[in-house]
Amino acid sequence: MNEKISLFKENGKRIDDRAPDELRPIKIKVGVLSNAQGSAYIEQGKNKILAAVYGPKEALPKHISLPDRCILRCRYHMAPFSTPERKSPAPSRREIELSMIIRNALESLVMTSLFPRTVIDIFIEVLQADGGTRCAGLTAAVLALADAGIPLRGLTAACAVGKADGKVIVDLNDLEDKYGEADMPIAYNPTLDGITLLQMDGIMSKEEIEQALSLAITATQKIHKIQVEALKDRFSVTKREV
Amino acid sequence: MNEKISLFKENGKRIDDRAPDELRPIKIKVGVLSNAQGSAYIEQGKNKILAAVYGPKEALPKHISLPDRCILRCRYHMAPFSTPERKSPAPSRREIELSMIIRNALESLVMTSLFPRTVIDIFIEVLQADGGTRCAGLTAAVLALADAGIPLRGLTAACAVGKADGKVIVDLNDLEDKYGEADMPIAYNPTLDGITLLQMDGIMSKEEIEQALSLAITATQKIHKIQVEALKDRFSVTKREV
Amino acid sequence: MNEKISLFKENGKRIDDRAPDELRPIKIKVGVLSNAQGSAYIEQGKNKILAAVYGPKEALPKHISLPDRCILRCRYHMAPFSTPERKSPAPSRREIELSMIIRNALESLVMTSLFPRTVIDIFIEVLQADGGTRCAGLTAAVLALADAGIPLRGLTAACAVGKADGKVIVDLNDLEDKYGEADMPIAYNPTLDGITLLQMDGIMSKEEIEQALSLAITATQKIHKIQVEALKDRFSVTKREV
Amino acid sequence: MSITEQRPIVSKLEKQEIYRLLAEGKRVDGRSLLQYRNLDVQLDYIEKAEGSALVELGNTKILAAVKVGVALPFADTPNEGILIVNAELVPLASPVFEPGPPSEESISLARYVDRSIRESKAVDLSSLCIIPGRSVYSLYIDLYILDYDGNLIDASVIASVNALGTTKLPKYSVEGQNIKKLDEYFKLELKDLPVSITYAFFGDKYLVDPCLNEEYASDFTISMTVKSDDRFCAIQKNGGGMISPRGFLELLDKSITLGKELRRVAYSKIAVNG
Amino acid sequence: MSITEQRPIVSKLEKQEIYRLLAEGKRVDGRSLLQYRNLDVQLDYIEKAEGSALVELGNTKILAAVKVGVALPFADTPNEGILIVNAELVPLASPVFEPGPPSEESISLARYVDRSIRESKAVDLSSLCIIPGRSVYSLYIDLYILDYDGNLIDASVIASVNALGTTKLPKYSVEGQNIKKLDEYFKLELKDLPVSITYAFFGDKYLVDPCLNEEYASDFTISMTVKSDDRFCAIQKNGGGMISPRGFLELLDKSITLGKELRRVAYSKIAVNG
Amino acid sequence: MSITEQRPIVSKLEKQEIYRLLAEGKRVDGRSLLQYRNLDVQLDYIEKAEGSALVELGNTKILAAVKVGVALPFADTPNEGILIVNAELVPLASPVFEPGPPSEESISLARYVDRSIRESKAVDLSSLCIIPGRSVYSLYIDLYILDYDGNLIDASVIASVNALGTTKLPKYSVEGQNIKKLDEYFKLELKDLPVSITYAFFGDKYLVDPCLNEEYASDFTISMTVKSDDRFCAIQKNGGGMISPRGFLELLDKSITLGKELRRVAYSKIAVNG
Repeated sequence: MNEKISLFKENGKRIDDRAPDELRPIKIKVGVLSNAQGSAYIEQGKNKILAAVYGPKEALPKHISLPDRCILRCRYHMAPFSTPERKSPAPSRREIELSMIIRNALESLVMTSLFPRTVIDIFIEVLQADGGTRCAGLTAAVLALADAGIPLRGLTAACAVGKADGKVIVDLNDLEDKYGEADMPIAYNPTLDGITLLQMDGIMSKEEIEQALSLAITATQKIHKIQVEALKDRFSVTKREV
Repeated sequence: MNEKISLFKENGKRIDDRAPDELRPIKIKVGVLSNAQGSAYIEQGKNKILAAVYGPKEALPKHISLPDRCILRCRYHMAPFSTPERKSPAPSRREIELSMIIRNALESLVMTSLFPRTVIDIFIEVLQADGGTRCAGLTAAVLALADAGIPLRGLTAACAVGKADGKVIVDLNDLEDKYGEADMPIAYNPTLDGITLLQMDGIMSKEEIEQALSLAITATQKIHKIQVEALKDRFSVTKREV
Repeated sequence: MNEKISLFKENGKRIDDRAPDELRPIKIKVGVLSNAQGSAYIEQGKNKILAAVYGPKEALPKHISLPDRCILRCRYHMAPFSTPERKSPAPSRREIELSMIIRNALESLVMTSLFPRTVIDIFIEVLQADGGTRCAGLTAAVLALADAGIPLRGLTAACAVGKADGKVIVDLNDLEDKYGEADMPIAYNPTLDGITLLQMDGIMSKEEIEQALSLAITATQKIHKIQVEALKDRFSVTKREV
Repeated sequence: MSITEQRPIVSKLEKQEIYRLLAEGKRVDGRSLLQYRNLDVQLDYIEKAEGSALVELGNTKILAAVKVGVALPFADTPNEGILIVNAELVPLASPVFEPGPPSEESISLARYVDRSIRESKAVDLSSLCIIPGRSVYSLYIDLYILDYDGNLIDASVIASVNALGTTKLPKYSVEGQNIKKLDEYFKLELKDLPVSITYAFFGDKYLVDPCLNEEYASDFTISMTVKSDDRFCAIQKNGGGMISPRGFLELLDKSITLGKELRRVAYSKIAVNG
Repeated sequence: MSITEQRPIVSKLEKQEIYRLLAEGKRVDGRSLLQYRNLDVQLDYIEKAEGSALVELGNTKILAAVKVGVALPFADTPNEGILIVNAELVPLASPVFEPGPPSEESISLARYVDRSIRESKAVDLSSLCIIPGRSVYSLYIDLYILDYDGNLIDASVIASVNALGTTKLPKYSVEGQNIKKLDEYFKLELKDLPVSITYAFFGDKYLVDPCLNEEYASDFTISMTVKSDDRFCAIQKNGGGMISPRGFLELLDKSITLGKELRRVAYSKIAVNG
Repeated sequence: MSITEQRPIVSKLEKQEIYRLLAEGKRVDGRSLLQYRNLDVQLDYIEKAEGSALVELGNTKILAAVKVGVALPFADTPNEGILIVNAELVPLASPVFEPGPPSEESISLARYVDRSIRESKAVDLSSLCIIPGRSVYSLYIDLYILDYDGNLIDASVIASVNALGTTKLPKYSVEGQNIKKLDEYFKLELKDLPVSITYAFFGDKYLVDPCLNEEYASDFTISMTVKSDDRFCAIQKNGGGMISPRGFLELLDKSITLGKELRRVAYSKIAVNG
């Protein structure tokens, strides 16, 4: 852990040849599954993640329902083959925490009061993990919700920022996540100027956090544009099909 | 696994001195437990298996019930001491599969539409295992159902057929199961001329399967006669008691 | 186990300098938690144990309730750090048995018919264990019930008796429990002259059991007095606060 | 969480009948108050286990089997074999038994039987060591309740001890730190023949060996395991209710007397040494 | 406990339509009775796994990936590698899949695929031994059902075999009893290309490769795995109902014919040796 | 599955009161917005553990204890000790805590405390190696929530660090590849004194160290762990709602100031080295 590995090349580029503020290539497709009400697929670097949404539907057993709004259920899950060592399919403590953190980020996005006594299920399956899966998973889950026709307060995009070899960077890959000094996943809704997910571990000074946050806002705005494009593609495909 | 062990003797007999189409000694007793609505005990070779039936009774919680028929619940379970190495009492993947396979074989036998919204529980406990336990267990379970007075579409008997040392054989014992080339458990209802359970693993050609199936039908017809006798015994004992 | 360790000193005192019939120092405080309806804390030797009571409250799901009385739920649980080797927080077989044994001892103490269809939850957490935790835990649980204002048929106090180095002794500590010849936990209600909890393991003759029982009654009467004092303290504190 | 059990309702009439008879010193099945039901023991029922016995006590039917293995000893007892008792209340035995992980009843039963055997020293665990600190015999006693008509404890102790009494252990040769299984066996020696006596209480009346309806109608039960030398090695009160100290002491003599008798009947088929 | 499943209700109209068409030898999606849906195979979908394939059979979508490790061999097969098949019916694939421990459906699916691969000897396990009795390769095949429109068995066998066909194993150097991972890889050789053919039955009519609605409307299914040499290595009837012996025998020839065809399409992208 | 929590209903009146006071910069218990509740720390509460501390923050009461063992190091950190944090929300502490496996709240709490200690490098794990790759110390920190009145995170970090500050480790002598426990102990050195500062948000207003009613009435909380050198080592937003970037940045300075103060009060009883 944290043994000395150089994460920057001599030319100032990162190990995968990116600039400190450069995102990895992102590919998003909305509406990829036939059974789910809404779905989306994202590739970000080598991350490959599917998200699907079922609902709103009656909340059963009844005692879990709320009289004034719909509830959300969320499962972030990693496929056994998504990590270098095979992972047990039973949810790890990390997966349980991230399911909660992602659900929290979606609570204020979904217009839950429109669907009292119902439940919306959100499933995120990480097929291949390459750093920043909770953020990429959330980016896809938001699109799956939109694809399901669920009214949202704008779109939320997420991206990790952090620090490696003393430099503040954006969109950490697996190695930067593992050997870097800090990782700060952030979800940001540009429509509402609101941060809905924020975690940090590692060590950063106040100034570094300020700088990282600024990078995160720029990054999530870029991802937000890709989200919008993906939704347009989905919409135009549907039109073509009709 | 599959190391070279000779399963036939020089005289053409099997290791337990049977002919290829010869069943092991079978002993069946119906009505052996005091609490169960129906019960049966079978010995087939060194297999010792108990089956018990509870029901039909109200299906609870209600959401598991069906409006037009009764549902079946089935548990095939091996005692910890039934196998050479002690087996954990928690159900193994194999036991979970066989519980399903046996329930499937019983679904069409029980006149389920006579008892809407109810459940029938079928428990099979393998006390000692000696090859062919799913078949012997099913043979006993059918009698436990009959003993419980549940209307059935005839009786079903089950028996494994397979292949060892290149020969098609019937009613495999433990060693033939382990070291033979193929195992094909079959349940057959002679009244309806229907196969209700059928699995195969190992390797057999089309011709061998045809030959094995023919052996299976003869064997299950023999077992069927023993089932009928056991029911008669049960009936006459009851009469004597009255 | 049971290797030869001397549990008595040359002066006839036990390894912690007690006489055979001498209790360890006991400190009890009632009303120590803010959320529970009733609570109590006990130190007996190095035992440190908390008990808390919630209820009576509606018994849910309904099928667990009884039409003519309240039901009890009881959990005896040891903190992971309470034992020399860290203990898994999942309940052990021993903890499951003791939860039942303690609940049994409370069933006749609580006037359950006053609260039909409700449930009372009793939680005992052993923070540090030093022999005799089931008894000390029960002693505290009774006070937590009283603190919750639940009508009781008197107070029950509990104490282990047993045998070490051939002598009958009272209130066994950890070493006497481990290396002694017998351990007999007893709960006694002096008001009703009734034993509500009784277990024994180890070896004792009829005469030794008679002698031990007599010690137990004296000991639980002493503890009963400490219980009464602790309740008075709680009451006077409440008065002072008012 | 242990939760107040919901006993199947014994019909009011049945319960009244039990009490009425009890007042006359009688029981529903014609037994006297201190009489056991008919006991049948069948040894070596499971040929593939190293030891086994099928016990029928009235309609209560219990199969006990012993599986022998070799294991690492526990760190604090490097010279002793390992003894584990497990009880399965399999659902074919009773409508109140459910499939799933062990219930508190089955755990409590197994632990009581364990104490009865371990504390009585019926099995000399130090004789089950092959290489100290490295290889010892492990004895797994599995109790399988096949038909449930009350008094599981006494029947389980009898089944377990009989199963142990039939147990044959494979011999091992020791070569340095390794062991090799031989094709020879030796008989497990029993050093004691513990029996448990269970009383069911109804107010201040009691009876032994309760059948299921008596158990359900009773206030609580007390079980006591007596060794061959008339000393006690396990006692347990199960269920609510309370007993006076005097009432309890009265049971000790009764248990010694009943124990002698039951021991003779229960273990007539197995030999004892030591 | 296995419990009678509650199939989502296929609307009466839909079911009638399936039967009506069947009587004319037709199907809801225009296929003929013995015609498979469109099959798409994408190899090496998970670059970080040692082998993988994404298979789409109509709308059924299954990802199979192989993870390679080194493990202690099983005691009774000291010279053989370890093969484990696991299937996850992840809840994003269908409203009837629920999060939690494996259901009987997923267990039965994994076990059928395991038998198809193991019994066909598609993988020569004895070639996966590094040090006998001590270090062997372990192959973990994880099946991930991503979209569920019926016939999981056939699609899973195809996905697994394709994933195995792309699998590369790291080489190890052996030094005494220790092994060291090298930076070289070798391709896993497939010795056979098993395919499973699944039939859905409606009374005495049947069709192959049922889509989900057909599966729900059917009485039961029968799956048969055929090896490259036209012999069978796994058969399973799933669901209630019964088939006549004659009806069953009829399927054997059909499966051989259909198997040849499907094998050609399903494994066109992977090479075979041996 | 993480599921929208059902918070106990804080009465409308209570909630209104919290908001009304907040508008005036006041709180229900008379504190100012950035004021912590009374803090009481009792060291070595569990004599039998290697380290422990009982912390009361207002009515929130948390016991932290450290158990020390010896274990095999993780393969990727052969020279480092093992640190594990576990939190038990025991049901006697609150009617909303239920017996059973760890809830997402308890897991998330334990993971946050773990990050606060691990990332701050308060414990130098490389000093906890006995034989590289073979024997290292393991520190198990168990957090036991005994009474629950909000702000578990800050109180848990304080309890854990205090428990570590009292921890004594047994010395071991190394003989070849074996170790032997000696009857000597050494004190664990703390290299940093991290404190967590938790804010509860109500619209654009916020306060620190929320009590339970404030927590329930709030939109969300943000916790920040500050090291002795004023740098941050863990941050987490918990709950729904959103915060503006500017609002978040404002907290950083506040946390540094509050952290200094809290650190002084919280760790006055333990010494620090390094």
